[in-house]
Amino acid sequence: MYQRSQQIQTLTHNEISKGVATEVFGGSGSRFLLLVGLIVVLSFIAPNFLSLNNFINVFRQASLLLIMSIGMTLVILTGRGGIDLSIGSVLALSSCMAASALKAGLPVTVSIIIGLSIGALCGLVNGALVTMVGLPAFIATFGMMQIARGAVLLYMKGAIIYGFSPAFRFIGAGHLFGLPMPVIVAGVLFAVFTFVLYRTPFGKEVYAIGANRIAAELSGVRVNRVLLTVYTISGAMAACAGLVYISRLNAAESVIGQLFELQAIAATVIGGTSFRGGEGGLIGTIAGALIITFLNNGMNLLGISSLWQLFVLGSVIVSGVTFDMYFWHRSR
Amino acid sequence: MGDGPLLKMVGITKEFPGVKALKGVDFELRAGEVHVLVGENGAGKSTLMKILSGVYRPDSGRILINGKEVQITSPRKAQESGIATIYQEFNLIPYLSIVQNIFLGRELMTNTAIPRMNYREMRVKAKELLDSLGIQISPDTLVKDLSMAQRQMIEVAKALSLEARILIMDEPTSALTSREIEHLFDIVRALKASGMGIIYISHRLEEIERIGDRVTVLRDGEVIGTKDVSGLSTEELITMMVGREIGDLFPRERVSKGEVALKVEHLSRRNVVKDVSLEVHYGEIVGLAGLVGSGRTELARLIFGADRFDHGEIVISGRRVKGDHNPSASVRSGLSFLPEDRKEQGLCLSLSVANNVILASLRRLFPHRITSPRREMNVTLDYVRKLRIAIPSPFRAVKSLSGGNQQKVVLAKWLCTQSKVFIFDEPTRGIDVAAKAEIHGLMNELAEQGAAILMISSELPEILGMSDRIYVMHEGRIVKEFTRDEATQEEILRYAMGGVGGAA
Amino acid sequence: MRREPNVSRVPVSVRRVPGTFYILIIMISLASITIPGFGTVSNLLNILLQGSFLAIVACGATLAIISSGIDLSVGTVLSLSGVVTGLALHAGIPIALAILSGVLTGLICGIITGSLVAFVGLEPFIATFGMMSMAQGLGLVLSNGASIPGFQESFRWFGEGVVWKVPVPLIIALVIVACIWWLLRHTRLGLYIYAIGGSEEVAGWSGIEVGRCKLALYSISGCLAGIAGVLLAARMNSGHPTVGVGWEMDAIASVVIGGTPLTGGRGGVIGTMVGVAIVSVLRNILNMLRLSSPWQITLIGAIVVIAIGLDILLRRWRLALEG
Amino acid sequence: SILAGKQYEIAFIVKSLTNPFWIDMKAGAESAAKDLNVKLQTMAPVKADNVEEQIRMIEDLIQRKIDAIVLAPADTKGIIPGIEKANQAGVPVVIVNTKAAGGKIVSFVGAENFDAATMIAERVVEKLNGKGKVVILEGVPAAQTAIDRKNGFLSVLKKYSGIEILASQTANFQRAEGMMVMENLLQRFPHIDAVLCANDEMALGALEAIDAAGRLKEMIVTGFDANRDAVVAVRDGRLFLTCDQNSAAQGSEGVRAAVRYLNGESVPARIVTKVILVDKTNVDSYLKKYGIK
Ligand SMILES: Nc1ncnc2c1ncn2[C@@H]1O[C@H](COP(=O)(O)OP(=O)(O)OP(=O)(O)O)[C@@H](O)[C@H]1O
Ligand SMILES: Nc1ncnc2c1ncn2[C@@H]1O[C@H](COP(=O)(O)OP(=O)(O)OP(=O)(O)O)[C@@H](O)[C@H]1O
Ligand SMILES: [Mg+2]
Ligand SMILES: [Mg+2]
Repeated sequence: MYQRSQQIQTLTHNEISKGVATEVFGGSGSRFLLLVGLIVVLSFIAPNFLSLNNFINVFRQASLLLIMSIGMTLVILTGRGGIDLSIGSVLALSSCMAASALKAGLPVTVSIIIGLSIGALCGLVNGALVTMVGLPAFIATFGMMQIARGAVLLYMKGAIIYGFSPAFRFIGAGHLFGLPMPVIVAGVLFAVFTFVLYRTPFGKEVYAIGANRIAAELSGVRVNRVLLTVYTISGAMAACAGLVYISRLNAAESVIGQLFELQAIAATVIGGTSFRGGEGGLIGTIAGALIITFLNNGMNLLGISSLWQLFVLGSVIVSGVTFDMYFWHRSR
Repeated sequence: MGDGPLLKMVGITKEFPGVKALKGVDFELRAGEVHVLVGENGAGKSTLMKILSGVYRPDSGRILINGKEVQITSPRKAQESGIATIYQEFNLIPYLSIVQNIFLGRELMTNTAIPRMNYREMRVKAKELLDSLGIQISPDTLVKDLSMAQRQMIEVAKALSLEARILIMDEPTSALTSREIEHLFDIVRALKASGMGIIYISHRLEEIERIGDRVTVLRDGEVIGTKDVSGLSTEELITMMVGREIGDLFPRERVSKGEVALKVEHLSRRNVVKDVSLEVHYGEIVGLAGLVGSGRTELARLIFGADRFDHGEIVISGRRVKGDHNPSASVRSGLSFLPEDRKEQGLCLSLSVANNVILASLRRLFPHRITSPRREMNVTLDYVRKLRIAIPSPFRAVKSLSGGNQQKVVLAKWLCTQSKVFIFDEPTRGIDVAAKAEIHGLMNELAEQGAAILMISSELPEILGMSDRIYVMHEGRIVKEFTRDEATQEEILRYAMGGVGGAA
Repeated sequence: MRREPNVSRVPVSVRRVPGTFYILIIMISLASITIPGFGTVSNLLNILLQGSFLAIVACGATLAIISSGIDLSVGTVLSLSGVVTGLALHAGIPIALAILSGVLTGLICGIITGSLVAFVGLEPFIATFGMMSMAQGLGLVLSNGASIPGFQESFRWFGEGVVWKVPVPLIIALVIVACIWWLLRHTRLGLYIYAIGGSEEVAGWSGIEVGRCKLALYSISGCLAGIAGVLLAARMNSGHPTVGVGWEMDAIASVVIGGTPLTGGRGGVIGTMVGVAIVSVLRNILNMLRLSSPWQITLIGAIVVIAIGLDILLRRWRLALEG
Repeated sequence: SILAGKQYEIAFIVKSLTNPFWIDMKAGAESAAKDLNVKLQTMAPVKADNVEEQIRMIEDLIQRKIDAIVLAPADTKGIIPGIEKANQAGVPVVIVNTKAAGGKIVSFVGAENFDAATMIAERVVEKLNGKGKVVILEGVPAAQTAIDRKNGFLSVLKKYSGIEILASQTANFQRAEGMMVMENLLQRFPHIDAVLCANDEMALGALEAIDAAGRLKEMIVTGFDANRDAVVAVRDGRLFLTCDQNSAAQGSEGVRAAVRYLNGESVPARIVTKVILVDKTNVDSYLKKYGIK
């Protein structure tokens, strides 16, 4: 037990690692237990659930959600109603533009860059509306959600771009070291942004802004710049998810990505990131995204009727998190 | 007054994860007395009081009021048991008006068929209350529009409106200047005479003998002793609190002053700051005195770039600041500003101590844009030791620290920037005597190393003890400049109250 | 950044008309000049009728948001209670009881989310997200995925009837809005909702029973969604399990457009009504212009952003002038 | 039109404008409108398949004093109050594609989704020789076409004892979801003989999943709507068949019916558009129609 008399003098390497680990895992570590619990239950009741193939399958399906949730987590971490409703539409817009660039015969890399830049640009506009105009994030990104969706509908006129070159298809449907590409893309992005969040000044500033925007500003943090960056990242992540998505689907259409924002928000929040800002983080988001995906997978495997699926999804999420709150957070 | 004690707390213990905040504390309060509770930062004073006011449940121990055991399970229960509390950290809701805040939880209702809130009556009562406290603000003002000191007075008003038998005051004067303190003390005396029992927590030891009847000293969650105030010397008290003697509280030494570090000319903003000119040299500590609302905080914010000014000019370290003056530019040009309101403006409460300490120095500490936990910890621990911040680990969230330790974290954040020019707004607010001496020592050191310091303080002894020069503000203007030797408490007050020259 | 001392008689939290009100006026005047048929009494009644349902639902959303929570379940709870009412009517239950069953369905959903938020301590987002899925799922299961059509005239009156030319849903909506306004302005619960939104901790310290207030407000929100669901079923002469899809977004958007920030603690129902009016008028105008849905989608986004952006910029400008 | 001395204004309300099926129908309607010199506006709910929004559109259009409405109801029964409103205002309504269960209408133009679905299912059963394991991908729950098509499938499949329905799950009419759900089902079932999808989009998504799992040879997949990509898939032998409801004809016939009515001519109460199953044998004409070589 700590006593005043034993003022801390130094920390050993171990103590630092432990401290960093608790900081990174934060309150969301227990959500992993929830995930594990879900997996255990499903492996008992769902046929063919417990197989390497199925797990790879689930990870592949979760990767899109994970990529989008990276951006969403950063945005929600900045607090004060920070939210990005536009990612579904931005995903559709940027991937359709990339697809039409591909169809127009542009090289794969150029098309990818086009897609990513459009996503980033949409994000930047969101950020500018939030910081410079001072719109609530909800309104700014709600507007972007509508505008980007409308734009892609008008641009595509309901048509579908179908059939991409093998080079482009590799991103979504290829394999590397026996792993599906989407999983690798999501893994790499995740690793990069976890590093950014926990080991760079930028990451610390994101947390500080979320925890107390005024204090952060008075500490010399360039709040607007950080927010701009965060929203831009969110847009770019949406575009990135979109590219993987259309590559996997081998088609691009204007309606993709509807309600993705809600899923990404759900993954983030179920992963323990709070709308209060400055609480939670990327690690929990993985758990959140996997929980949602495993649930859907399990319900398909169990052959639960379409009508019941939504009900099961909702009740499992609520009861799972309730359980978590009771047996984990309460006991502390 | 009454025979038995009004309140008895027996064997109270409370443990937070990793910290034993209270270890079997006994405490007693009589009707009609002011019982002062003192102790170092983190000794457990606020925790004890929060147990009494129902915010925390004790792990063990009993509470008796008038000899009857009571279970205080919620703040509501505490109110019903006749306990009113002025919390150390503010207990007001920014977007509600003063009236709404004062009566929150106990609104007066009309006796019409469909009862509704009787704002008319509440407003009248609130006005009376505010008048009796000498506060001239409309009761419909939103709390967010008040200054720290005004909020503190509203806290007092809120607690008084409860008409309780037991009043807890956790550092009620930490943001007040002498005039308000006088006023408050008058009220406390009146309450005391009416038979109320008052528990009074403060780090301003001179207040103890002026208002206290008995004093209990807490250290590391244990009661060191309870004494009558009369006949107790300050030295004795300090030894009880700290377990050792402390150095000079105001160790200011003269150093030769250098170039002009900060120069402000004809600075104005709206009606709050009017045509202010001042300068601070390297190696100099300049005090800024004034009454509540005299515009000192606003002036500091203008200089730092937190608010925009209408006219005038500011020169920091020889460079004139331009229109794009903002906090981040100020920080980068080596100006530090410690705000008076640590909770709202100073700290990221949910983040760790380490993250708060390094927040303003990220660019300096990690020029390659990659942080290193080891470096963070070393830097943080450096200041934790220097300022004697009582924490079990630098990973601990700041919100779990005691008020004084939180204040030290804010200080650490700014010391960590290694700036050359500092503006400290109430730097020792809520800090215990021992630590205060150390912080003063640190400020001295800074000045010796050539830093320029502009210090706003509502504690005149601090201003007098630490400053080389003193500016006095009244209603947004600087009305007087004193050198260290000219200044006396009376003179400063006279100018601060507008008694000379200014429009009184 | 801070503090213009504010001197006024009425508690400020509920008083202000949001700046978007003027935007609404501008929108309406422009439309009446340029679109034939827009400025007629019958069209205005038409808009008001269409907006009534959203208005009811948005009242609940306002309460949740002022308390710095959120209620995502209003849309699907609305669908669910429509389905329940439909089933009840088809089962031959008397109209009053059928209506009651629909409203009760909403109330129960609200009580469940409320308890999860208040006593389990779930984030409102998670609790109401879960309820959103559950209510949708339950609606689909109960209705077997198809709409439940054909009710008796006396029930349909609640959706279609008029009293002195005023549509019944509009009257009900006005009564509800007035009640919620009263609740926020004149009752303890209302004040406490603001207080909880301002600072939950402080509200607790002041002796407010935060949990009970939250339970109450989510119950009210659920109950209102139930009422809207019943009325909508009456209007459509069918209970439809997916009719409320996306209403939560419209409701939240109306609240935010009306000047209640998602961070809670201030704002009010009058503002929300301005938001509802903007959304409804905008839809009506776009339909009248017979724009195809992609254009509608785009313009809704653009106009909302421009309108609120303008409001903010104008306010900033005015502040600078006054200074 | 010319007779009446003024140009008719007609609104065409469909269920959504984000799907090739409706885009085709819109094109058909627009070409008819051009022939007849009618001012036509095509509209769709912002939230696809939302019947309540369709009702609001009708109300708003009545205020605008439109001449006639051609309408594809998102819900057979839910749309009735909207039609009744139009009836009261004296605005004639022509229904296309999906039936309306009430209200006075000029005519219904369309095929029967239910019947088309039975035709598909019959062909599948025939191909499987009455024996096999079948998966159904349903459309948006509670959408009328989704219900009709699913019931059509079931009405046939249930008749054969050799047919086992492994699963019937929704993929919301969307390609991506079709892929995702199919991926999961492929994990679950080691052998599947046929996948019946309630539209082409889901079928194409499912095909991607099946292809990726290397199980294309094992099963047949059917779609619905004969959109461009599906036709290509039929050509390539990936998709077993799809069906053409001739959506463009539904659109144009709908508009023609409305104009004839406005001109005071008589209009039959039921105009049936033919359903054609598209498979290897007749795919060429569709390839030509879409201009695919
Ligand atoms: N919510 C909490 N969680 C964890 N630890 C806490 C919490 N509240 C207080 N503590 C710890 O309990 C101890 C006593 O704190 P307390 O606030 O009572 O001190 P104090 O005597 O009021 O100090 P100060 O004079 O600085 O206000 C401190 O070590 C503090 O860190
Ligand atoms: N938060 C606020 N909102 C509105 N007005 C304020 C606020 N704070 C201060 N004021 C007003 O601005 C003027 C200057 O206040 P300022 O805070 O700068 O004074 P101060 O000398 O620092 O006093 P204090 O001891 O109250 O901090 C006063 O008229 C005061 O009433
Ligand atoms: Mg304390
Ligand atoms: Mg001040």
